[in-house]
Amino acid sequence: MPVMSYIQAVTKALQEEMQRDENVFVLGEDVGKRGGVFRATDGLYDEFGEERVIDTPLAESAIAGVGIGAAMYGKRPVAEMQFADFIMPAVNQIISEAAKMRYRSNNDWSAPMTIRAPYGGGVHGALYHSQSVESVFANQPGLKIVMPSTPYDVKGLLKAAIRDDDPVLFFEHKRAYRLIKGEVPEDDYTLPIGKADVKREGSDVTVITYGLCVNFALQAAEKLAEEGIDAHILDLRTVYPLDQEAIIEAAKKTGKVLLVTEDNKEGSIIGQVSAIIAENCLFDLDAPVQRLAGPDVPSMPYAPTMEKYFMMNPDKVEQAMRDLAEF
Amino acid sequence: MPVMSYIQAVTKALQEEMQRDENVFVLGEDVGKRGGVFRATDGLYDEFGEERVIDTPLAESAIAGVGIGAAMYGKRPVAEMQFADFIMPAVNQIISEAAKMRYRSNNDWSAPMTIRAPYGGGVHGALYHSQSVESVFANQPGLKIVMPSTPYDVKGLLKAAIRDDDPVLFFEHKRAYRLIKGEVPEDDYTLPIGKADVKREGSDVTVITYGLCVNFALQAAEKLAEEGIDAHILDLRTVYPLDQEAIIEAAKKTGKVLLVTEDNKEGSIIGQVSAIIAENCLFDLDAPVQRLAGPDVPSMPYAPTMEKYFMMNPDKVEQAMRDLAEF
Amino acid sequence: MAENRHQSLGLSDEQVLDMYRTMLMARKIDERMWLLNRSGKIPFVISCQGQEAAQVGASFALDREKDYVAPYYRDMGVVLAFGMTAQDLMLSGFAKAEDPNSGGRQMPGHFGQKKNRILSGSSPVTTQVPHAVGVALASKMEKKDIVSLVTLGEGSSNQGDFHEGLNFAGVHKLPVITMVENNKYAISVPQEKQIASKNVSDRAVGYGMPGFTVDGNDPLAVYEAVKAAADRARNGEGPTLIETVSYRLTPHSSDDDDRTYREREEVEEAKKKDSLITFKKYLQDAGVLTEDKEKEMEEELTKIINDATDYAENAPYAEPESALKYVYAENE
Amino acid sequence: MAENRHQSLGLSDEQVLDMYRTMLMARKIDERMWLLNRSGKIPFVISCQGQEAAQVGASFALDREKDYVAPYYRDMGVVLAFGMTAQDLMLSGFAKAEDPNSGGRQMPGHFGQKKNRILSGSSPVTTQVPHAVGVALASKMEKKDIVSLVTLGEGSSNQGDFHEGLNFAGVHKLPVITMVENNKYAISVPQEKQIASKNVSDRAVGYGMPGFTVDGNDPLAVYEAVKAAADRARNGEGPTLIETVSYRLTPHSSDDDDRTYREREEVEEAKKKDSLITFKKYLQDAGVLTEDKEKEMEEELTKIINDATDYAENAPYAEPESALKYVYAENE
Ligand SMILES: Cc1ncc(C[n+]2csc(CCOP(=O)(O)OP(=O)(O)O)c2C)c(N)n1
Ligand SMILES: Cc1ncc(C[n+]2csc(CCOP(=O)(O)OP(=O)(O)O)c2C)c(N)n1
Ligand SMILES: [Mg+2]
Ligand SMILES: [Mg+2]
Repeated sequence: MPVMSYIQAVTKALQEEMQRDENVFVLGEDVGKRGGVFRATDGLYDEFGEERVIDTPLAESAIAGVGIGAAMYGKRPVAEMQFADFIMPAVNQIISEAAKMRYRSNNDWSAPMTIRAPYGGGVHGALYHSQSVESVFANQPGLKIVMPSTPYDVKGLLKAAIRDDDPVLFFEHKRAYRLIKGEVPEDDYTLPIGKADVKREGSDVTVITYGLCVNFALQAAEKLAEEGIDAHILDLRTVYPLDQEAIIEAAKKTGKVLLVTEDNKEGSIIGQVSAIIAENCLFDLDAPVQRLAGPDVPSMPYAPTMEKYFMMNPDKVEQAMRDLAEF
Repeated sequence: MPVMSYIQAVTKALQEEMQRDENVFVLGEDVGKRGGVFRATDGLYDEFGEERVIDTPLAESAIAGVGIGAAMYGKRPVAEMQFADFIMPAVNQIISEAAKMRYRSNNDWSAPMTIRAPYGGGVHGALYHSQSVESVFANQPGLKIVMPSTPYDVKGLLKAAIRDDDPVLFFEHKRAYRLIKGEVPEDDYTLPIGKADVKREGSDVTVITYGLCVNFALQAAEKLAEEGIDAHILDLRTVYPLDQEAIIEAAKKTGKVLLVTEDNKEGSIIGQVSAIIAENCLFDLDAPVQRLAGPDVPSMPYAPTMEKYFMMNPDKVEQAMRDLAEF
Repeated sequence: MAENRHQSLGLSDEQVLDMYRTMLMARKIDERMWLLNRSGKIPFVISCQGQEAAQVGASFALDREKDYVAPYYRDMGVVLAFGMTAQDLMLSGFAKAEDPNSGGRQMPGHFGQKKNRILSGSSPVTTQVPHAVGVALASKMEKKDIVSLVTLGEGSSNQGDFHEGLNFAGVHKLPVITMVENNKYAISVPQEKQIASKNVSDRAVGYGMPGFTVDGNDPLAVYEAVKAAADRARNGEGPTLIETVSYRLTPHSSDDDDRTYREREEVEEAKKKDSLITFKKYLQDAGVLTEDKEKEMEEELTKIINDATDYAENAPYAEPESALKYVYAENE
Repeated sequence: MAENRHQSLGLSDEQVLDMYRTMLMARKIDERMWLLNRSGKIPFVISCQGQEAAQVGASFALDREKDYVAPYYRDMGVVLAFGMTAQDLMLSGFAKAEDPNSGGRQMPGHFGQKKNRILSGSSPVTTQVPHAVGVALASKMEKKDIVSLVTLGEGSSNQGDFHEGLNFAGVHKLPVITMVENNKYAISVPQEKQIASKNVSDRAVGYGMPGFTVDGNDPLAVYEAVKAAADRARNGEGPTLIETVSYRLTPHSSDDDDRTYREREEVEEAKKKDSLITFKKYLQDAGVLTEDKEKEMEEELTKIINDATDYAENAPYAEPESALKYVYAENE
């Protein structure tokens, strides 16, 4: 099986879906000739032409809104927001329009569109090229939000997103793009949206997380295994709507739960995960549900001292896991 | 003490603040000559003139953004979003700009602006005139979100919001506007933003909620008192950032916690409240933390059958309180 | 006999009669809705009154078998022309389960019907502009000669989505027609407090497209402008912005009281130019609308609307639990 | 001796020399930043190169003691003219605690300094437009004769905030000048794929304000246009849109590789019009810039920039925990 980087898996999924279905097309800023500022759409312009790999004007609400219109017509647009931070001008189109299209029309119309965006920090991107924005949207029925952790998951989930009959936000961790590599099958597979995935079986502490942090948790788990601490790691994969069943099962498995996100603490996805556990697993818990997250400040600063202070890393996760195991 | 309606308290607070500080001004759609579509700014145009009660063009991002600019200059703008549902085009200005102004400029600049908007359902407003939108913003450090439940709180908190040195979102329940009446002192008082308020002392079950639902919980508590169930009711008042201390204290008080919101369940404010309890009160709980919320569908439908099915009411709260008391 | 303008536009007598009938139908349904609202039977009305000529003139200039429309809440004339029925509209007014727009989920005026290529609309204004551009993009990609028409109010033309949508259409030379129905008010705010330019159509040049301002009370003038725009669009010549100027004859909606912000004289003055009067006169003068025909039409429409009202009033609401349906595709 | 254009604009020899010095300072700091970036000392640069004439010409046309600016990330020329120092800018490049823009929290190019009335900027483009309008609104409310200037790129003029901000300014006749620095590219996307109109200034009419396109390589032309706009603004005649046309001489930023999307010849051609060359020549021809003065200036600036670089390089970073500060006002 070929080994590829996280971003190569993005490109591969896009390419395969565009080959498979001529309704699939890509639109966004600099996605054409330039192949994207991260090069996620590299090669697609040459292969599919400027009609299917569209360099749009610099206007995110139009990118989302034009995509919605094309999706209503029957197309399968894949829009790129150059950075997740710049999805904000498109919030009205995403929340008021895409998310509510099927419901408001009583199942007559739908908006099967994928919106990809690189999120996350640790790349000297400062306040506006580092944010995790999922919690802005993770309260809007009608939307699905996918945040993959590995190249294998990227390919399977992005293909599933493009084929999904409803709008999907697909957030890719920009630091994972070149950092995370893994085996990715050549063949055409999809992974189920809405399902979490156990990335490591264990019996002492449960870690529930998503995106790049899954990798941090796996690294921490390897180290802790040497100390005899056996971690169970659940990768949410889809952060909205959450896979309640898998969360409950994972929490019950060890009775000690650590929730990890790179986002700020208050208002983040892991608060919702905690609420599910508090509602369903109270009598199975041996320790309070712990949350490890970024501090409650607007975003990650540029200076390396402050960026490091904010950014999640394997050491922080390891320490929190050890503390919980010892509780 | 005069008795006034919830919306009269809004108008009174605005009027008093405009009289007190000439930097305070109002801007929004139809707020001037018309006095607002709900008449929240009734009389202000006549008293303060069109320079301080500005009918803006129909463009929410400009309303927020122009307000931010004026606030940076030293003004105290109070913007009205005609319905909370229509705040979405302004999300970029609110999240990327207002919320981050002080932090990004290292305390050099600030954006002391209040954004008012009527939210909530039960008024035949259908999908786009019924939403609770707080959870879109309740994950953005730099913002404060206030959602008052009574006319007394409205006046004290709106005045505090206008005087606050940071941006405040002030969501008023549109059904409460004329439904909820109460005593409001004539004098100039403010209430602290960031502090929850015990609206009823009790020992059997704790209800934590905010906005209109506080009134539902109080009604339910009166009925349940006759059955010998004594409810403790905490009004969050500020839903972001949450008053952790008050939440922990209220949860420990009875060990049985019911969280109530009119919003959808997944992703709502009460998930965050639950996470705080799960993290801090595990060994004080006698029952799982219960959440009573709207269903996870995009918004409240128009037809009365479906609207009623979605909308929170005193009976639903009462039933959930009783179930929990009997747990 | 008076000048026959419609023949020089290539419109037959039947066609202009059909236009008039559609305008009259819209007006009469609208009036009925107000009666139902004032008698407490339906909670909300938002009117087309004063804009029927623009709506119907534009729709008739399109190919109603294949073109798409993204109407806004006043466009009863557009959706009727595109195949929605009086019964459909009444079902929507009463919020009944059978309402084809939304199954009673949305307020009246929130149109949508896939089979007639009427894009589903929401309440936040102007979001439909990029949608219509997206349809036009898809049409161009598939090398179809489908055109899309999107409408909005003049106040709504100040939203960012107007700018972003029209510029996108201009850059990619897409077959989309944007029609701003300028009725002089956005709720209480008059045009001069909304828009700094003289005409909304002045904005077209900024998007590299032609812009026209036409009399919104004259269905033939609107027909002519939209027809030319549609021809250009099908020829690959790209988008057009059209502004139709008329007047909002009713309060903003059944929740509004317009006496607080505009003079009665102004409204009365505008009523003299009401297209239902002026176009009728034109048709009479042109010898197309005889007294008999008129009577027949009135009776026919009254019956249709009566039947539609009865049907809708007696139709069931959606089940409470059906509120849970269609958040996501059901095949999942 | 060649035509003396600056005197007819009311500019003294000292003033034009000061303009040139400011342009040169911007250029030299920018060049130093690239060196520092390429040698691994600073993580990111985004350039003013090619836009100095527009930035400095505009700034000098304002009252730098009281007017406000809302610059965008390329506006090193603007912020230098408004009082920011080389050291301030180097502290920002190195992300050090003393950086007056953000204390090292934001990337370089995210300007802001209250004491010099430079509004704090963010990364999402065009959000500063309504801010500048808000300042102008406040100025008008207080009956001050303060003007605000906001700048942005031509690509950014497609954002909704441009439309909403300019229309607001137009309706309320506010003293704000919007200057679009058209450098032909938005990252990789050329002007013709960004904007459907011929000139960005074509959009002015849609906002009821005058619009002008001027040579962005000519600081005197920009000065003249902005001066006239500022005079109108102070006279209560409202806002103006000005487009300055030049060329982005560098890649978009230090993370970009512009060879993937534009020809070297095009860049070389543009370099011939570089204002640092052409304006220098003008000053020489006009007898204002002598060889001695030039040498002196070069030396002075090099020393300033060397000192600033050393200072900034040796200055401390903010403490890690200081990341927690200033989320809200501290008095609370
Ligand atoms: C984004 C948004 N903001 C506010 C509203 C509330 N609102 C509904 S209609 C309207 C006025 C619209 O005026 P115009 O565009 O001129 O259309 P008209 O009603 O006059 O046909 C307003 C402010 C809305 N629906 N959407
Ligand atoms: C809302 C938003 N979307 C995308 C970006 C990413 N981005 C940064 S600069 C840029 C191009 C800007 O082009 P232009 O406005 O012409 O300014 P220039 O850089 O050419 O001076 C883009 C797309 C952004 N900063 N903000
Ligand atoms: Mg109007
Ligand atoms: Mg540019």
